Amino acid sequence: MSADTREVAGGERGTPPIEAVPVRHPGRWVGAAIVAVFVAMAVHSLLTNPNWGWSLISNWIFSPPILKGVGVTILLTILAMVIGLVLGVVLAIMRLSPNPVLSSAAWVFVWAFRGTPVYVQLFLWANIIALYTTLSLGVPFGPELLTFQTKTLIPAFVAALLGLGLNEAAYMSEIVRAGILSVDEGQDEAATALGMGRMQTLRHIVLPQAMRVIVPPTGNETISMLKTTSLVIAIPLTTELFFQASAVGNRLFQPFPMAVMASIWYLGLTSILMVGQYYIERHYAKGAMRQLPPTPIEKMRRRLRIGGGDK
Amino acid sequence: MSADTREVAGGERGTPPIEAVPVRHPGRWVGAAIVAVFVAMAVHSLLTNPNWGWSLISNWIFSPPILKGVGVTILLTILAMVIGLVLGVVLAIMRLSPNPVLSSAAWVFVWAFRGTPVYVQLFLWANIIALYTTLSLGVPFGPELLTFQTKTLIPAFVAALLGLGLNEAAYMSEIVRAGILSVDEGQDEAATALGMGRMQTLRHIVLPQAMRVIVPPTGNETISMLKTTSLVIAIPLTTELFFQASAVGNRLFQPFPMAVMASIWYLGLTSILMVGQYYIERHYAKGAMRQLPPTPIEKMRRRLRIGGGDK
Amino acid sequence: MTEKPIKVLAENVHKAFGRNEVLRGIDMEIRVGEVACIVGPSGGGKSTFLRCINHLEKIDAGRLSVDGELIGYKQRGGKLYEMHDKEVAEQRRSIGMVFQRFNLFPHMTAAENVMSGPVVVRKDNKKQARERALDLLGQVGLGDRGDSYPMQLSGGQQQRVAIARALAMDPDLMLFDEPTSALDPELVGEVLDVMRRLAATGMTMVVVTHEMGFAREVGDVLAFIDQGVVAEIGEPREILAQPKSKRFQDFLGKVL
Amino acid sequence: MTEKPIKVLAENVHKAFGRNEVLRGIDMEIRVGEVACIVGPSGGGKSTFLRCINHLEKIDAGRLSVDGELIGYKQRGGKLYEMHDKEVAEQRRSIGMVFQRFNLFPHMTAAENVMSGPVVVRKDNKKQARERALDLLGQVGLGDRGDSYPMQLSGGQQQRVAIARALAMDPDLMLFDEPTSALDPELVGEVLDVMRRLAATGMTMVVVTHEMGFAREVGDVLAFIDQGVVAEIGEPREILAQPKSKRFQDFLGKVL
Amino acid sequence: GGDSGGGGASSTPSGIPSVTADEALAAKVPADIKSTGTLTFGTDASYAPSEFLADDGTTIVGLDVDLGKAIAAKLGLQGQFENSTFDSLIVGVVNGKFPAAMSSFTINPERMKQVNMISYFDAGTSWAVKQGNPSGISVDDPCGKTVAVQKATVQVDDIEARNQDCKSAGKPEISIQQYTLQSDATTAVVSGKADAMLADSPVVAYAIKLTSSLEQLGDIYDSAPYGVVVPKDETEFATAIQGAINALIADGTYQAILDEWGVGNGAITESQVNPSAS
Ligand SMILES: Nc1ncnc2c1ncn2[C@@H]1O[C@H](COP(=O)(O)OP(=O)(O)OP(=O)(O)O)[C@@H](O)[C@H]1O
Ligand SMILES: Nc1ncnc2c1ncn2[C@@H]1O[C@H](COP(=O)(O)OP(=O)(O)OP(=O)(O)O)[C@@H](O)[C@H]1O
Ligand SMILES: [Mg+2]
Ligand SMILES: [Mg+2]
Repeated sequence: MSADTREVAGGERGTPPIEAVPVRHPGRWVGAAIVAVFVAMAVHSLLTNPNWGWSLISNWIFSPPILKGVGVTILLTILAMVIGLVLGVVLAIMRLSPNPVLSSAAWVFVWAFRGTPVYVQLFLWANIIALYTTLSLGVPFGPELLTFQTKTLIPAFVAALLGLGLNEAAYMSEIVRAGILSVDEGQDEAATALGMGRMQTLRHIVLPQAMRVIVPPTGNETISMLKTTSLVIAIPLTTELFFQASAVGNRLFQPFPMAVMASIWYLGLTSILMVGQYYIERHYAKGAMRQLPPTPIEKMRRRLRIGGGDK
Repeated sequence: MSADTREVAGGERGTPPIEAVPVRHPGRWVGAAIVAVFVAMAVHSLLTNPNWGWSLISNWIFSPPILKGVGVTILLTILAMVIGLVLGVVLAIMRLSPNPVLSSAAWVFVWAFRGTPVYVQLFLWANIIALYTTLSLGVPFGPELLTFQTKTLIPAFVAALLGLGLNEAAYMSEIVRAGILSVDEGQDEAATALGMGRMQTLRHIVLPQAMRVIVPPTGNETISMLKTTSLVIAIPLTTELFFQASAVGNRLFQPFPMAVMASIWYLGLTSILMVGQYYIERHYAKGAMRQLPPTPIEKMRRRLRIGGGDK
Repeated sequence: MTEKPIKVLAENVHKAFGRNEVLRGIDMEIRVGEVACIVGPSGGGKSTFLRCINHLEKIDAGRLSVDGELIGYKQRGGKLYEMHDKEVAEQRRSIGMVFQRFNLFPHMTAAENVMSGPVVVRKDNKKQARERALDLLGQVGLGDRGDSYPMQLSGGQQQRVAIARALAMDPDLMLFDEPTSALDPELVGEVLDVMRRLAATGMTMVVVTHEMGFAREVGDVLAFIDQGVVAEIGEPREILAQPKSKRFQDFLGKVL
Repeated sequence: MTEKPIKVLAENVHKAFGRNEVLRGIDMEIRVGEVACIVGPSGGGKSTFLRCINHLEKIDAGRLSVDGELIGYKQRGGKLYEMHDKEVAEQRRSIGMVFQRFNLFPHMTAAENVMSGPVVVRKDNKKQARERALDLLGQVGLGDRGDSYPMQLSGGQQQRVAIARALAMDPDLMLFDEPTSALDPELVGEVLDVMRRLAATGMTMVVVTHEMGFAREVGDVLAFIDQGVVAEIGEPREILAQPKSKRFQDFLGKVL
Repeated sequence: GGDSGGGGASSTPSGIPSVTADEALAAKVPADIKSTGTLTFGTDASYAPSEFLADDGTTIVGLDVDLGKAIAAKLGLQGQFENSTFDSLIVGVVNGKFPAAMSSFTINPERMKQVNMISYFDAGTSWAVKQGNPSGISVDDPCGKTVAVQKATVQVDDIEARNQDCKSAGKPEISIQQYTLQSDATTAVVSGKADAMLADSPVVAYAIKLTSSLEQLGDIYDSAPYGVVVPKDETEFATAIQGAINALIADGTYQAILDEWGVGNGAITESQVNPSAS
């Protein structure tokens, strides 16, 4: 910034701008040095340590099985999020329903699914089969009307979707509920006074406004879902990215480089999503504040202007 | 509420309160009925389907290996959170440091650890041994001054701690950073004007106030950490709850009931934490608003008073 | 002005929130075409009474009817039946309400706000509804702001849109809850003008307000509600000239 | 009042934020024991100048010294060296600052607020620091509120605590940035009284304010800062009586 | 890993004669191992009866454990087993994480490219299904059925090959469930999650012995030796271990251990380093 300051200050009465020798921060630079050493070591080994097997990685990173794995991972993420979103909205509405049966059922669902590890849930879904070798639809206690072979009904992929989707639904329902509750009650009153029913109010007035609160966390959920898909090994669903990568790794007796390769894929995908997320959040913040909030960097800068003028 | 209303209304001029036949909501009750049927089916099978193996569960739920597993899970959770918290604060401060080396190093750390699945990270930690048979401390590119045998350096439990702790640190640093940035800049200015240095300001003025923003999400992190510990099978760390449960399950060829048993443990533990969490949040809300916010239930009620007076 | 039929009839209306008795026996009758102004100290129950008239609140005891029809209840034989939400909504259609805090829908333009009732509730055809909306906005002096969002409008403009929105359902009764008390002084006038014109069209109006000037000039009836009862009621000029009750005198002392 | 040594000397001080030139050559000298009042339109640069005096902002050009010592820089030979944060902090100790928005530490009681400087910065013994704090609170008329938290205090009380907090570091120069403009009118007086008494003790003070009365009565110098320069400066009564520049006349027209 | 071992299996078998060190062999042990006095084997304790966790959920027991300890004893060392995932074992040895590994490694060329393998037991692959083979699967035609195997075992290649045949024969594909742990695979069949599993013959035999609900399908095939795994460059150490095994065979300890675990029929007559035949 000193650049334009100079010119600016120079403008008036041609005052010479202050040319001062900048202050040294030895302590800080020691810290930096230490970090730098670590970074250097990391880079050094990255480049020199053969075990990283960069050549392997570059050979395999775009190989068919891996690309297929990436595809499955993305597909799982999308489908699971869709299930989670739809079911989440339903649960949120049930939760807010005046009907005690509905609301408490929703509460229990959310409680149970948020209270247990998704890894365990996936395992359970895969084993539901052991429980109901034949899944029967019918009057409880009464005769079974329809029966399926669950083993054929619930193949790995479906089990994975169920596990991830239902778990996500529990979290999404909380997000949606928070969104609905965030809308000023005056809005319901106005809508009700116009003669709208509760569902009309929800659909036309409340939900659209709740979006501002719902969308940003949903973005974060998507990012973490992408990572959560790596847990479907609990089923086991073997077509997903990480399993494929480690399978290759086993065949080559090189599990590590292949895991690194998988990480690179995950990093790439999540990074893309994170960028999108950042702008989604800014967008919704804008809606709320008329004027954009400072980016993290700006905020940081402003804060540092204070620490005693180090720029 | 009609009870006290009656008495209240009865007070004046002895007006008879309105005795109306409450309205029926067939639609809503159909929904409720459906839910009820599902619940009934679930309960029914819970009680009748032998595969749930309740007797098994009750035999094993307090057995030594399981209890040991619970212990390890809790221990892991606590230690990993401590690591995450401490390192998270350091990272947050680095991130806010004016020194570009420090802040960007912190940024990269957070980016990398938030961008990859913790399951994969655990796997990598377990296999880092394969990479650095001997971990060498020394001048990069220069001679190795000190060397450890990583094999002796990283046993499963430590690897698990590293994996969970470092991953958590990435998330905690974001939380802490948000907390720091949430404190009004006027506070730094005042402190600076009194002659405090940046670290003094941070320690005595900013962090204590940031706690309000930091503590509640930290509670949530603890809850999810408790569940994340189930992933240390990637290492494998075999003493943890879910692994022990499924080990028993395999020994008895009854994986499902044992997984259910594990879930019961997780549910119990997380429920306790959730209750704590609920009050932490109310407490901090109180600090902020002088007057407690309505509990979710209250809020729900109020909202429902509007849908057209169904109580 | 006695021969007009009764529009709103409140008999001994009671309402309590938990242990807090807000309405303790309100009696009032408002005839078709009248403008009834309600004044009173904060917390006296004015808003609550207004909200009972379109069943946003459920009364605990007494009778409250519009056009001779009980609000929220059906009488069959000697028995009262709660109305179904749909029927209550039905009743509300013909009652417009304007709030202190406007409560416009922020995600809709002014025109969309005005259309929302007809389109969503009455399932009117969008195009016609929009024409009607712009027409109504014209009547409240905002013909050109149909596409502005609420946050782009001043408080006064927002409140006028809110009035247009209420009118869009063609109500024959309008309820106003302190429509001007959230406005900067210089904006109060424009809203009162609109209300004045509306009154002139013969609309029946119940107006909770602190604008004594408006009450005196436009009101046919002025009711002073305090501690949940109608403490004083009558022709505005008269009762403002010589308030009988002590409470009313004190109140006027404060506000005038 | 000419013979007193110079306390604050600003020579052609420039400061810009990005492209926004805020200070474009401020010249001012304030002598020991003087009360200098600064007035001017919003955005004129008053706060920025004040913040430069204790190096909360870094000046771009010109010279700014307190007690003949450059602020934020050391001169060795012909060369200027930036000061280390620690040294700047050192300089700030002897300069107290009071903010428009008080900026009390909400997590500390009034007494802890006042102690914070001495204890954290000067490492004073806690017990003595507390006694001193209560003593200072007594001087600003809050001897009994030592254990109240800021949010339990009125704006006026908070601002007085803020003044006590600044005094706790035993400054010999006090900077006030519109200390009363965030206060309800009835609370302004109590704060001005404290400042008046402080001035009487011979403290050198720079006060940005809109309180012309205070300026006229207590000020030894009155500077009118507009568009980043001192447009007019002099003995308050004189220049308020016959303002020379058009800008100052207009400004006075608005505020008086 | 979970273990398919029932009650008594956990306690170390009693019928095993105590082993005395052989100085000549001990001399060949690499110095760094000798100095520590203990020989640590990496293993995946999910493979009963070869290696699995006892009921306490922590102690590793099994055929390989007893043999390994006996071998160590012959070399004048303390035998010790450390749990790890199966797929990380060979890499662990290659990179020196473990000086050796015993985890029912079937000797095959790919593995021998990476490490030295010293044969100590003969095992084949065999299949198991639910009693009465309800899903009517057969070893030669598993097409369209669900089959469980452990990740990274030779059986994975086996079943994938069969799946290829199914495809080329235009039959429905096999749905292959790859589990991290063998015990999960076994459990999958018992619980009906899979129609059949294939694993090393002793494992299948042991699983069938433990649970009445399983039966063997077809015969043992692809008979091949198990091998102790040591780094490629440790040829001397490899011969030392070979010597130890042969000594154990000679003094009868070997047979005693095998019988103790009910797999005597898999005994070999002489141990070899990197046997070509496989
Ligand atoms: N939804 C509610 N739940 C509980 N108490 C309520 C509710 N609405 C109003 N009250 C209480 O009823 C009393 C009367 O409220 P009301 O708003 O009718 O007074 P008001 O005459 O409109 O006052 P104001 O002039 O301030 O609007 C108040 O004490 C208020 O606290
Ligand atoms: N930290 C900053 N970053 C960027 N611009 C700033 C900053 N602080 C002040 N400014 C700008 O500098 C100009 C002068 O601000 P300053 O606060 O000094 O004016 P002022 O005379 O104090 O006005 P007021 O009476 O409203 O306090 C304004 O245009 C303001 O936008
Ligand atoms: Mg009201
Ligand atoms: Mg200012």
